[in-house]
Order: sequence, then C-alpha cells, then structure tokens
Amino acid sequence: MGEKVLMKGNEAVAASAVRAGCRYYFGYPITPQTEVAAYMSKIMPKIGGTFLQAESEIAAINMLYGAGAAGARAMTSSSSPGISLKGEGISYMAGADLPGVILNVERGGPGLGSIQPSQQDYWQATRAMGHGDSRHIVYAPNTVQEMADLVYLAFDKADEYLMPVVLLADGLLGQMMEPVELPPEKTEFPEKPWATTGHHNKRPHNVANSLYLQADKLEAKLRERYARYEQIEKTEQRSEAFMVDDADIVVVAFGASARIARSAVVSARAQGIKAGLLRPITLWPFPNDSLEATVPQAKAYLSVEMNMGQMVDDVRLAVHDAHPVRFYGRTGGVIPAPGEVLDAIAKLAQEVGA
Amino acid sequence: MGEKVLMKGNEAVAASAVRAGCRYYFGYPITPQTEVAAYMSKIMPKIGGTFLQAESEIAAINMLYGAGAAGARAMTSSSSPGISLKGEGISYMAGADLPGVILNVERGGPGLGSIQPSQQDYWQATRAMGHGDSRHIVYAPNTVQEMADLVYLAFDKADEYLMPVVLLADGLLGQMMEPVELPPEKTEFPEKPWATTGHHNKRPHNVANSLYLQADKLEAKLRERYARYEQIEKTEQRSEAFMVDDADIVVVAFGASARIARSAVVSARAQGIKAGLLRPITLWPFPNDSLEATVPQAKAYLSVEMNMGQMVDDVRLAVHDAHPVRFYGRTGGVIPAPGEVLDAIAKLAQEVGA
Amino acid sequence: MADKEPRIVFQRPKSLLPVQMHYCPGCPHGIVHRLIGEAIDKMGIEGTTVGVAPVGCAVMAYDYFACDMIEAAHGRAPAVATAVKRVHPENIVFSYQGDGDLASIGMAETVHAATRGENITVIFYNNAIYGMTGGQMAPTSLPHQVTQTSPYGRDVHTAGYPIRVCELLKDLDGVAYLERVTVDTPSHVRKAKRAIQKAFTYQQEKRGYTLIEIVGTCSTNWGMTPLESMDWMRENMLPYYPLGVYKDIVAEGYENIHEAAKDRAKNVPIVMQEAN
Amino acid sequence: MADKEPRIVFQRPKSLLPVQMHYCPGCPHGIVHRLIGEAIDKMGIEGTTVGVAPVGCAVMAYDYFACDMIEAAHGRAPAVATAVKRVHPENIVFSYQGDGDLASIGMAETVHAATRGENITVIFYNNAIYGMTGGQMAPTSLPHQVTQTSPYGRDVHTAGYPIRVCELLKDLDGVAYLERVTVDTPSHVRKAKRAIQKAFTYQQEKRGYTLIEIVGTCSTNWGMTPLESMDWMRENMLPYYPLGVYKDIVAEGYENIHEAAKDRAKNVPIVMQEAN
Amino acid sequence: MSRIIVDETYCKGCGLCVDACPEGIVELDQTRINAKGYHPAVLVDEAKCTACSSCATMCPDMAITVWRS
Amino acid sequence: MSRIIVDETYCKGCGLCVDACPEGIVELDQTRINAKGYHPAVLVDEAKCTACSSCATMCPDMAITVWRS
Amino acid sequence: MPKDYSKDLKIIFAGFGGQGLLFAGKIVAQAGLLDGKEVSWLPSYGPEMRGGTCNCSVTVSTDPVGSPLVVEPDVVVAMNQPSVYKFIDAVVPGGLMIVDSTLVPDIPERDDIAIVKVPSTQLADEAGFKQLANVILTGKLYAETKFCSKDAIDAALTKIIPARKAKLLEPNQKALAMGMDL
Amino acid sequence: MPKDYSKDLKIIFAGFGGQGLLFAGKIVAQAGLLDGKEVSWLPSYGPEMRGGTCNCSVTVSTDPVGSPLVVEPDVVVAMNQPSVYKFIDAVVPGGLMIVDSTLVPDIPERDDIAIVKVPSTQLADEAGFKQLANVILTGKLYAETKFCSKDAIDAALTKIIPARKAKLLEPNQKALAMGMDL
Ligand SMILES: Cc1ncc(C[n+]2csc(CCOP(=O)(O)OP(=O)(O)O)c2C)c(N)n1
Ligand SMILES: Cc1ncc(C[n+]2csc(CCOP(=O)(O)OP(=O)(O)O)c2C)c(N)n1
Ligand code: SF4
Ligand code: SF4
Ligand code: SF4
Ligand code: SF4
Ligand code: SF4
Ligand code: SF4
Ligand SMILES: [Mg+2]
Ligand SMILES: [Mg+2]
Repeated sequence: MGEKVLMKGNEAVAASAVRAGCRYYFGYPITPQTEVAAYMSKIMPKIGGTFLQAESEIAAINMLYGAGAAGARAMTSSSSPGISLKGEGISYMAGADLPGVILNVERGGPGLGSIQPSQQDYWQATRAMGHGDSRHIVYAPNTVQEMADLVYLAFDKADEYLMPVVLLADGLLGQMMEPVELPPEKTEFPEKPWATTGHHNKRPHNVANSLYLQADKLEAKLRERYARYEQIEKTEQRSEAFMVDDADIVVVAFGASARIARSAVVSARAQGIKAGLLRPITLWPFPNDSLEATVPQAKAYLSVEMNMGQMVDDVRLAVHDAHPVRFYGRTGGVIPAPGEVLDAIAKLAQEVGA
Repeated sequence: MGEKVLMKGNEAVAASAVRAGCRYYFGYPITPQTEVAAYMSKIMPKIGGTFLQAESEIAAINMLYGAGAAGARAMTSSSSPGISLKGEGISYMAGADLPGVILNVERGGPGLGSIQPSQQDYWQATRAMGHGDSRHIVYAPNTVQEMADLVYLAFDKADEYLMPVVLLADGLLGQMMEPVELPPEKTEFPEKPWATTGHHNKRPHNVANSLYLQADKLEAKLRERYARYEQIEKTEQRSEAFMVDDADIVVVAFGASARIARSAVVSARAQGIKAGLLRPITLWPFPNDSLEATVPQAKAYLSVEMNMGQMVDDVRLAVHDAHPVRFYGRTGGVIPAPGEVLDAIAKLAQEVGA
Repeated sequence: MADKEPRIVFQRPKSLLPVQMHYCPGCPHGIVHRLIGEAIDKMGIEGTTVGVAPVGCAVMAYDYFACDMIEAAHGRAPAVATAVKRVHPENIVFSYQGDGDLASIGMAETVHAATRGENITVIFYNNAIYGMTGGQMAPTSLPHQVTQTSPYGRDVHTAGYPIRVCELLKDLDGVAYLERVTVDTPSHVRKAKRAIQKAFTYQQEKRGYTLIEIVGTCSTNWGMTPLESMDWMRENMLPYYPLGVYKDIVAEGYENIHEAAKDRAKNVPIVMQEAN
Repeated sequence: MADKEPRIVFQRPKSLLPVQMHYCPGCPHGIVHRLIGEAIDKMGIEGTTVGVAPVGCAVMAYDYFACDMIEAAHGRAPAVATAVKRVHPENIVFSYQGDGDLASIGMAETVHAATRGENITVIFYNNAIYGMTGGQMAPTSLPHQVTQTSPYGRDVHTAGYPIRVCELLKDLDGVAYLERVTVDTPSHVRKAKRAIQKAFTYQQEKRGYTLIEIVGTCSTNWGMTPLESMDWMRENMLPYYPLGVYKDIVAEGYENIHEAAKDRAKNVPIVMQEAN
Repeated sequence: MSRIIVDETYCKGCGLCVDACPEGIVELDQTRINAKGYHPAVLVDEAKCTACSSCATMCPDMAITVWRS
Repeated sequence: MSRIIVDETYCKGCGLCVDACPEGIVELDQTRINAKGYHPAVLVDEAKCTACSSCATMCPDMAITVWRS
Repeated sequence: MPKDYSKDLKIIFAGFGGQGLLFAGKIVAQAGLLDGKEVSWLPSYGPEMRGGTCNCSVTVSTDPVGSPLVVEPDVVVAMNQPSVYKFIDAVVPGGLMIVDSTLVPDIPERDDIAIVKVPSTQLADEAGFKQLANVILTGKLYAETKFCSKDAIDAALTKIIPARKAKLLEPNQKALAMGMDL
Repeated sequence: MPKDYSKDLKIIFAGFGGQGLLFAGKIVAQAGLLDGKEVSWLPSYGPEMRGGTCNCSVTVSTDPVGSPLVVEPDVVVAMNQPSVYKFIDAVVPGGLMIVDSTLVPDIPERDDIAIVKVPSTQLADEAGFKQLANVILTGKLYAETKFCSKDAIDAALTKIIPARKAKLLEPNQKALAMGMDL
C-alpha cells in the first residue's frame, strides 16, 4: 500500500489522471479548478506528456475530441461557465463514440455567479451536457481520495464504453486537502483499433464522425449506443449506504453535501432519529437499485443538495412516490451546516412520525 | 380578423416576432432554421431594425444579452448544436435577469447528427440550457400558427418575468407551410427602467450583471428569482387536451409528435380504444395540473416523443406513478408514422385492459 | 508673490464612483480606469456612455464607473458592446478587457467587431498574464515568462507565440484607430489619456472601430513589487509590444473606415458598383 | 513515328477513395480535394496522414480521403488537428475548412493554432459564401455581394468588411508559410498543387504552421453556371484577395518559425535569455 | 494516339473540361443523360488530343483519365 | 502653497507616487497602517510641492488630490 | 368506390432540384387554403446536397392535418426516373401516379393504381413555357382529382406569384389550363 | 471538562494574505495525518481579490471529517485585526483564540474562551525568523492543545517543506519550538 499524502482535490485528480495514463491535458483557467492545470503544466513536460493551455474551453473540448479520436488518454477540466461552453463538443464526442474525461469543479451560478462551491450543474451533467440524446457516466466523488480513485476509474470506463465520462465535483472538494493514497501507475491499456492514428497502409481508413445525413442511419446508431447505455445502467451504478438498513429517514446526498449530510445523520441518530445516508457515487447511471431497495424500510426521503433542488427528481423517480420525498438545499456557493440538515431531518421525521 | 397566408414555420416565427416588436435579430446560419435569418435580413433594414449575422452562435447569444440589457426586444435562433454553444450566454441572461427570445429548431443529434427534425433537446431546454440553477419558460408550438402565436407571447413573457424565453420547435415545424394568421403589430411595450440605456444624468447608473462574489448574496438573489419561477409554475402552465376527459389511455406529446399522436388518437378511437391526447404547450412550466387532473380517469399514459425518452420522466413525476407510464419514440430525425403510435396505444390498452 | 486662493488641480473624476477598488496595490488597472473617467468627464458624456466590463481583474468595473454598465461573459464584451451600440447608436459604448479576455477566449469576437467596423472603443489592458485567476499564461505572455501554467517559462515549442494585438488588427478594414500606450510614467499616462480621448472622439464622429492597448503589469502574479513590475514591463514588454499608433485612418487622410476601404478596393467591380 | 504503348498520364489519386462526391457540378472543392490527394500520393504519406474535415460543404470529406479522417465541429478543426498532431507528431495532419468555418465561427481557433505555430497544414477554401447552408453571407463575402442574408447586397455599414485571412495571419510568429492560390485554370491549378505540396513538406520539416487559401466559387449559391462563377471570381474576388505568397519563412532565410521569431525579438531580454 | 476517357458515372456535366481543352475537342453530350441527370463530357476528336491533361486538371470529379501514347 | 492630500482610506501604499514625485517629497509612512493593512503615502515637505500632479497621475487608487495656490 | 379527393388528398411531388416541384406543391396547398381547407406543405431535405432529388409532401383536407409528412400518398407527381422508382410502391391502392413521360423512360407496372403519363416537359417546350412542366402536371393533377374548386386553383396562382414577377402569371395560367385540358 | 483535542480539533487560521496561514494549517493537518488521524484542510477563497483577508479551516479528528468548512472552531489563530473581529464570536465556548499581539491592537472581551496573546511577529523578527510568525503561533497552538504527538508535529514540518527548500527547515523547526516553549 502506498503512502498517504496530503493533497488538494484538484491536485489529486491531476496526479491520479497521470497514473491512469493520461498524457494529454487541455484546459483553460477558471476558478476553482486552476490547480489541475497548474499540476499538469508542471508534470507533463517531465513525462513526455502534453499540457496545452487552450485558447478557450471550446478549443479545449475539441482538442479532447481530437486526442480521443487519435487514441490517446486525455482529459480536460473546467468549472460551471466553462463547462457550458463545452456542450457542443461533448455532444460531438458522444456522437462519435469517443472516450475522454471531463472534470467539472462546480461553482455558484447561473452566469458568472460566484466562485464558491455548488452542485448546481447536476441536471446539466446528468441530462444535457449538450444537445441530442446522449448520456455520460457521471462520477460524484466526496473525498479527495475519491477524486483520485474515480478519475482513475473514469479513464477505464471511457475507454470501455467509448464515451466521455464526467467527474462532477465542486469547489469544496477541489480546494480542500485530505490524505490520499494515489493509485498505481497504469501500464496496460486497451487496444484502440478504431483510432485515427494514420492507417500505415495496414487497414482501411478510420473515421471519427457524428454526422449521419440519413435519419434512419442516425437512429440505428443511436439505438446501438442506447443498448450500451442500458448495459451501463445495469452494471455501473455505484452508491454508498451509511446506516441505511434500518433507516426511517433516508437522506440522499452526493459529493460535498454528502459529507455534511453524513454528519447530520450521525447527530440525528444521537437524537434517536433513525436516519441513514444513501450516497450516489454515479449520478448517471443513478443508483436506482440501491434506492429502490430502501423502499420497504424507509418512511421518507430527504434529498440534500447544494442547489435549488435537482437530484430530488431522480430520487422521486427511483422510489416511485412510495414515500414522501423532500428537499433541503443551499445554493449560490453557500455550504450548508450539518445543523441545518439535522433540522430538516428532524422536521421530516416528525412529519412522518419516525 | 386578418387573412390567412401560407407560410413556413420559420418565416411565421420571424414575421410574428417583428409584430411583437422585435427589432434586433442576431443569428448564425444553421439548417433547418435559416429561413428565420433570411426573413429578418430582408425585413429589418426596411423597418429600421437590425439584422446582424453574428460570427458565431456564441457571439449571437451575447449580442442578445447586450440588446436585452440595453432594453430592446431581441431574439436569436439556431438549431441543436448551435443552441449548445449558447449555453453559457443563456445562463448569463438568467443570472442577470435579462429578457430575450431564443428559438431552437431542433435537428437530430448528438453531435453534428442529421438535419432532420427531432425533439432530442427536451432535457436541455427544460433542465439545463446552461450551468447553474436557472429556468426558462419553454414553449412548444405544434402548428405554424402556434409558431407565430407563441413567439409573440414569448416576447411579452420575457419582459414580464425578465428572463430568456425559449421556443422549442423542430425541423418539421420550421420547414412546413401551413395557413397562418399573423398577430397584430404591437405598439405598446413595458417600461424598462432597469435597462442600460445611458442614464442621461437622470438616475443612478444601471448595471446588468450576474456576478455575486459573496455566496449569501448570490443565494438571496436566487431565492428571489425562484419565487418568480414558482409564480410562473402556478400561472403559466399551458396545455391542450384532446378527447382526454374520458380517456383510458392518455397520450402525452408536444410539438410535431403531438400532431402525429393526434392522428393516432383519432384512429384509436375509431378502433374503440378510449385514447386522448394531452399536449403540453409549455414544457416548463410542465403542465402538471392538467396531467394530474387526468389521474382519476386514466388507466395508463404514453409519452410520444421524437427522441429516446426524455419528457416521459416529467409525465411520471406529474402523475406520481399512479398508473403505468410508457414511452414510444423515434429519434435521429425519423418522424414516427401515426400507425406506429397507434400500435403503441393499442398495445398499452391491451396491457392495462382498456 | 502672495498665495492665491488654493484650488484643486487634480482629483478623482466624477464619472468614477467614490468607492475603493479591489485591485492590488499599484495595479495600473486603476490608472486606466481613471483615464477613462477623465475622458468621460471631459467630453461630458457620462449620461450617454455604456461600459462593458470583462471577466478578468476588471470584472467589477461595473461598480466603479458611474455610467451604465454591463458585465459580459468572458471574452464576449465585443459582442455585448456591439449590440448595445446597435440599440443606442448615439451612445458612447466602450468595453474594457484584459489580454486573456480579449485575445484568447474572445479572439473571434475581437476580430469580428473590428472587421465589422463597430463604432465602439475597446480599452485593452495587456499585462501578459491572467491576473484574476491567479497568474496563468496569457496569449500575450512573453517567451520564457514563468507563469502558473508555464512553470518552466513559456516554451514556444509547445505553447507557441504571443499575439501582438495591434499588429494583428491593423489590416482589417473596419478599424479606424489603434494605438498602443503604457502608463508607467506621468508622461506616458498623459499620452494614454490623449489616446483614449481620441478613440472616444472618433467614436462620436462615427469613424469606425477604435482600440487602445495599454501595456500594463500584474505585480501580484509576476511576483514583484509595483515598481519592479514597471521596470520589467519597460525592459521586456515594451520592446516586444512597441508603443505607437498602429492605425489612424484620419491621419491617413480618410474621413472614416468606409472611405479608406473603398479606396483600397477600387479595382474591384462589385465594391465600386454604387459609384457607377 | 510509331505509337508508343499507351500509358496513363493523369488519373484519380490513390489517396482519394473511388466514390462519387456530393459536390455540385463544377464545384472546385473537388479540384482541391484532388490536389491534396496528389500531394499525399506523391509524398507517399497516405498511411501517416490524418485529415480533419470541417462543417461546410466539405463535411463529408471523411468519405473521400483514403487516409484516416476526423469530422470536426463547425470551426474547430484547428483545435482538433492540434490535438491529433500533438498525439502523433510524426503524422502529417491537415484540416480542410471553408470561409465560414475558418474565418467566422472558427476565428479564435484559427488565430491560435497559427500563433502557436502548430505544425499542421490548413487548406482554406474561400468561396465568399456559406455553401452548405444555402448561401448566407460569409466573413469573406464582398461588399455589395447579394447572399441569402445580405439580400440587398452586403452593406458594409451594418455587416462590416470581409476578412482577408492571409493578410490577417501573416504577422503571427507561429506562421511559416501562407499562400493564396486559385484553381480557375490549369496553370493556376498546378500552382495550387505546388503550394499544397510545399505546405505539406514544410510540415514534414517541422517549420511551423502552414495555410493555403484557395479562392474558389460556389456556382450554386452565387446563382451562376460553373464557368460564369469562375469569371465572377476572377473579376471580383481576385483583386480583393490578391494571389501570392504572404509569408514564407524559408524564403526569408530562416530555418523555421523559431529562428524568425527570435530574430524579431532580439532586443527583448527575456526572450533572449537562453542565449545568455 | 493520346486520348481521354471520361467515366460517366462521375461526370456531372459541369463543362470545366470543355472550357479548358486547348484543342476544343471536349463537349458535353446533349444527347445523353447519366444516372445523376447530367449530360456527360465526351472527347469528340480523338486525333487531336495531345494528352496535355488540361481537361483532367480542371475536372472536379476526377471523371477523366488521360492516356498518352 | 501647493500641496497634495492623500486620502488614506484609498491608499494602498503601492509607492508609485513616491517614485513619480520629481521633488522626492512623497513617502510611505512606515509608522502607520491603514484599515486595509497598508502604509499610506504622505507628503513630507509641503513647501516643495509644485502641484505638478505627477504623483496623482500615477496613483491607481485616486487617493491623491492636488491643490494649487 | 373512388376516394373523394375534395375531402382529403395527400400528394408527393418528386423529381430533381430545380424542376419546380416545391412551387407546384405550393399551388395545391394555396388552392386548398382558398377553399377553406386545412392544408400543409413540407419539403424534404434529405441527404443530397445539391442537384439531387427533391420532393415535397402536400395535404389538403377538411380535417386538421396530423403529420405533414406524406408516407402513403394518394397521388405522386414524378418528374424523374429515380422518383418513380422510389415512390411508386408508396401510392395507396386506388391511387394515382402522374409522370412526366418526357423525362421518365421506365415506369414499373402496378395495376392497382392509375398511372397517367404526361409528356409535360415536351409540351412546355413546344408551347414556349420553358420550365413550366411542373405547372402543366399540376393542371393535370387538378383534372384528375378535383380536390378543390376551379376558382380556388386559378386564384392560387395569382396569390403565390409575387407582384414583382407579375409577368410570369400569364404563362403559368396557360400552363395550368393546358394541364387541365389534357 | 476541557475538550480532548487529541480526539477532535477544529481550527481556523485567519489573517492577511502572505502571512503563511495556509502553511500553518498544513502543518497541523500533516501532523494529524502522521498520527493516523482523519484530517482536512480548506482554504477560504472569499470575495477579496488580493491583499485581503485569508483564512483556512483545519480539522484533525479520530472520526471521518464531515464538512471541512469549520464554522464552530475550537481554536482560532488570528494574525490581523479584522480576523479577530470576524471570528471571535465563532469560537465555541471553552475554546481558544490565539492572537498575534504584535499586529492586533484590540481584542474584544469574551470570558467563556481562553485568549492567548503571542507577540509572534515581533518574536520572529527578533529571532531572525523573518516571516515565521505563523509557525511560532502553530507551536503555541500545539502547546495549548496537544492535538497530536510531539513526533508527529516535528515530522510534519520535514514532510511539507519540499526538498528544494531544505534550508528553510531549520528556522522553521526553531520557530515551532519557540512557539511551544512560550
Ligand atoms: C468561460 C470562462 N472561462 C474562464 C473563466 C475564468 N477567468 C476569469 S478571469 C480570466 C482571465 C483573466 O485574465 P485577463 O483577461 O488577462 O485579465 P486580467 O485579470 O489579467 O486583468 C479567466 C480565465 C471564466 N470566468 N469564464
Ligand atoms: C455550431 C454550428 N453552427 C452552424 C452550423 C451550420 N453550418 C453548416 S455548414 C456552415 C457554413 C458553411 O460555410 P463554409 O464554411 O464557408 O463552407 P462552404 O460550405 O462554403 O464550403 C454552417 C454555418 C453547424 N453545423 N454547426
Ligand atoms: S492580480 Fe494583477 S492585474 Fe489583477 S488587480 Fe492584482 S496586480 Fe492588478
Ligand atoms: S453549394 Fe457551392 S460550395 Fe457547396 S458543393 Fe455546391 S457549389 Fe460547391
Ligand atoms: S488531354 Fe488536353 S487535348 Fe486532350 S482532351 Fe484533355 S485538354 Fe484536350
Ligand atoms: S470537368 Fe469532369 S465533371 Fe465536369 S464535365 Fe468535364 S468530365 Fe464532367
Ligand atoms: S504634486 Fe508634484 S511635487 Fe507635489 S507631491 Fe505630487 S508629484 Fe510631488
Ligand atoms: S500611488 Fe496612491 S495608492 Fe499608491 S502609495 Fe501613492 S497614494 Fe497610495
Ligand atoms: Mg491579463
Ligand atoms: Mg464558404
């Protein structure tokens, strides 16, 4: 086992990405994730990789598209406004079945917003990174360790399913330091016979493309892709359950707000309220299975988010309105205090007599 | 009453926008909505308005932001990939509380996709035009007449609620000709004391801005805005019910697919299946009230969309899992035939014994 | 000689609100703001001026200028300014932008506002770095310049070459006036002030697009004192970004950009067709 | 003189797939494709070439070239090509772009790939119109040119001025070679072919960024026959967009862009610091 | 004898070859129409062909192969 | 007598005025610290001030007002 | 019993770009509108870029139009060979195909529909209405289907030919009449 | 009963940018880590751009850390006047505030917490450890809370001072020791 070192979430992501074989990083500065670029700019020249500060987020995502097509392990990172600018490019990657890793260290929005942490881009990440029917695996780390572990995994999943994979973090996770054990340097990578590497007169030409001028061909392509998505929904759901087994009140929270919710759950238990925390680690595929499993025992759900209420819909869909589903959130960069969440739990417990 | 004229949906939008007082149009060419720009480029110079072909969709949306800030009635239009590029700018408009009208004539996606009609941007339009908590009224016309009527309304609502309003159409509606009666030329417009018109030494300076460096200030701003959103959810839901009163099978469909669903409903009735069509006209706010009203009577729901299944979640949320909710869709630019939809209705009717 | 009644010969311009600015000590952004304010005061145009703030250290300029202000998305100030000017053609519209904003993410908007000959004035603050985000490489960072994202110095083999904005834009037909100035000494400051006023005047006279580039500093992110950073700027930036007038259509003998452009295209039949 | 054994002296290059192209009759896009194919064949680089297709009439170029191909988002081909070249520096990477793609939506990517000195070759087809979307005004449409979105002729007062791309880019330090050619006559076609080959060769020799602008036509959207459109192009576009070499770093006596840039900045201490 | 061969499946009848041929020996065949609906180019006087390739150089659709002998 | 007034609430102690004054009569007051934590500029020899405004011209924070008499 | 086309008519006009098929469709839709019917017109913008095939769907009906895309046409008006091949099987039994026989050498057999051959391009050339083969065929369509009143179809032409092209009205009227009289 | 800080300690370090507060926080977090504790460190990046206030939250605990943002600090280490005003009320009853008394003239009264004044800037100046007032305060913090083992806090310094800055190690060690001995 390696040694635990203190690292910022942003640095851990960068360091772990490099260990996952990432050798191309394309980014454009934006708070609160500039440490990723800073780290990459230091390390890449030393290991024969490429750090390229793109002229914009749009250029960066299209570079990711190009590097993905060319067969490289590559990533880009940004924060909310910059992620919006990448929408078209991400949609192109989905349409051309190209792998790549995209980190969003969310900040308060909309617009220029604030530079404090938020989870306001949940819908964007899970529903519509860009136009058109497309899905992306979305990982939501809640510790610096998970920042490292999930980005590492993201590269593998991107290559496995040939799609962009999103890491949805927030300013809190990006900026904080925690002990982290970095994963080992990866040395084996999947073959990419489809990549546009130059055919070296050994095979017919490869093409990376998302255009299908005939609607039926595009539909066929989409159905093929959706079969893969279905597979992912079956096999890639991840979540963590904390004191959920006997819980009356199931708190659902991801990322930074899950940390706070966890403290609140501990306090609630101390007060005799049977609360538990179900923490989605994949936001898409949403961990419907583990949520459904709580339905027989639970009396009510509380979705805790750093936004005005987005994931709460997915909770409702997952539990099929079997029990009340409530929402507690702070937004714009405000980090909720455990006490506020505890109050919300207590109120809900009272309401449902738990 | 004015005369009915044959017009393409795209032209009807443009003509009606001008009658609604739109004097600034910023666009960038993209199929299948170029007729909007073509129309605007012809008419604007004649009426003292401005047609400006922007260098990109991004420039166009930021021009809309500027014109909105300056107090003008203005619009932009594009199609799916171009709309993705506008995400950041739309989020800025939401964050600065600026009015403006945005038309998306959807085509097949993701990526470059196809140029045939689709409804694949439903999620994007209703959940995440850009980053951050923000909402936009989304109108979904299903005839050329409604293209005209709803864009006309959109300008008023944008000014009333100080927000960007989206018209979500598709290539079918944009390209088809139907008889349309254009609304009257508007002559009275709301005052805009907040606009950055130059203060002419008569008032303190006005500022259009979405930055709130202190998280609590941003949160307060968001809560204020969400109060407005709640108001909109209460008062601005629009939908059309067709044979829904006694329907066992409620088909839910909007825009082009609603036309096809309507034909299918008529055929289903002819076969003795009590089908009806609930057509959302506002996609946000989603017509939850009229859908909820069908729950006591209905036995099942069928969401018909030109995508892989997006609105279906909103139907589920609206009917609270009271009855089965199914989906039938074609995607990538394929227009479903009424017969296919009829089959799906019949199958569902059998399943639920209707 | 008896003392005369004391009178104020220098004070904060009225068109700058009496608030403390958030800039670092010695940051020339403040000087440039003042020059704009002085131009507005002198021309008496505060009531008809609309400013567009960038995303960059000057993002909060909307809180400093007393005229109406708009905060634009990063790099898009020219597009925003274009629209404002189209809506209110009699207003004076200026954008204030940093090098990252104007020359990196906003390059397309910059070139296109210029080639369209928008009657706006762009105040371009070039400090060879991304100030606001903590000192990353800018499109104008010099070769070998150490920044957060060029930790070993800007390597031209991988990061390429800086952009000289005035040189880039000068050939575009829509451009009426381009000047590069700096604000390191009182006399340079006064020269910069004249340039800004001239740009505003050209705009008033509808001559075309105007841009004033101010070669500035960022002592915080350059890791120097304000005075050291002025020295570094003089020594390294000024020879790379030579001061001077890069285009002045009036000095060339034209009334406005249209006269000049027509002259340039006089052997092109379609361009001259009106004249037929 | 007895007939020699007949032999083929002109045929479709091997690096173009034997498929019918979708271009309109007489569209020079086809000629330019062939020239690229001929360059690839001649240099024997089909196996190591990666092409990047634009969004524009040439969008389906990925079906025509036998080398590996990537279809890029509208305007972003330079960014895509940059990444491909970085991943495979020994490959020859070219992008093929129209005027709307390269000079309007893709302006920032164009300028930045150029200033970074990316070792890529850009083939720029300038037909003064948006062909694929049905004939809207392009950034290179001429003053008074009638298009779908300039129905009364391009009005420079509202739509501004065309961009001359070679003139715009020539001052950037990353640029090694820029030439503007056309393909209206066999001799011009041969000249264009030499230019393309030279650009590919410079790329092979890692000299820097290369761009060949081909002044073309769009008979369909100009509303002319192919031959008429060639005439119109000669009469109006060529005087506006003069043919010729706009930059050739080798002809200027430099080995590559880095030598030239250093020479230009020799009075800048930080730039010369390596030499110390 | 030199000559050109026009592959009709590629020819779109644009006429660029007709204009380019210095010998004036290429014409569009108004009597025939190919699958795409165009009148294809034909060499009308094989004897005069110099295999100069001007026609093929201008052909955007690579419909022309030039033979020298 | 001419002089300058430095508004301490604005001054950030950057020293640009100190450097700019041709008479060398502006200094940063190392003995005092303002609310923002800076040593403010002071005029140390009022008699020599020519009201040339060089100091104020360089002040990024408009902390200096110049009086002539 | 033959279908009553005055109640409901679904047509596809198909051929090469430039043959005026969209215009022909517009005449029909406009005529229906003038008769107070529900109408729709939809061009197809398929994969071909230029010079490819071109078609449009037109519906004229007393009921609201559902999908404007005609997939089971009552009538197909075809002006080139590929369109005949592409659409002949789509015509509903009992329906009609009208073909420009000048341009279409081969028409596959189908005995459950009527096939009307009109050498319209040749007729137009001879009559000096260059480019009006489409309108002749529209006249023939009218004659075969009577989907609207005679007044309506005549007025439709006037309506859709813009004032600045007034001099085209007369030849169009003549071509339409010629088609009706065939 | 005084809180056992070796089980759980929440600290805010606050002052001006450039005073080394983030570094001080890092020493504490690293020390906790070396003792096998759960730790977190979070800088605040508030509205101020440059030269404004700067602070960071550090938690060292035997339990997993929930929110790394400390809102109810056990200890506040304050190096300027605004920070004292801003945070004094946040300290939990029974908690501690450590103040650089060289830089902070005024400390509001609170009798339910301990207030420790250390003229650390002056001490650092005198001892020739320019800029190490932060480390002196960290030493004092250790002495007051004993949140970790002595070995751990000593080793922490070695750990976080990078090799290329090795010559800084000794003065840091001395400053830390000085703080502990106060
Ligand atoms: C779309 C987007 N990308 C990135 C950022 C982050 N950002 C804020 S300011 C800035 C650059 C500032 O540099 P410059 O324009 O040179 O201005 P300066 O601060 O140096 O005056 C960046 C990249 C953002 N806010 N939005
Ligand atoms: C983001 C985006 N915007 C717009 C379009 C629509 N579009 C397709 S091609 C094109 C322009 C083509 O013009 P040009 O680049 O000059 O190429 P040409 O067709 O003339 O060869 C446009 C605007 C698109 N596909 N994507
Ligand atoms: S960071 Fe640099 S540019 Fe920004 S205010 Fe500070 S010194 Fe000025
Ligand atoms: S539309 Fe114009 S550019 Fe496109 S293929 Fe046709 S002629 Fe060529
Ligand atoms: S090869 Fe030369 S001579 Fe022969 S047909 Fe072609 S152009 Fe004419
Ligand atoms: S140039 Fe080629 S496509 Fe054109 S007519 Fe001649 S052979 Fe046919
Ligand atoms: S006005 Fe002139 S002389 Fe007086 S203090 Fe300022 S710089 Fe010095
Ligand atoms: S220039 Fe202004 S801010 Fe700087 S020290 Fe002088 S008075 Fe203070
Ligand atoms: Mg800068
Ligand atoms: Mg073009």
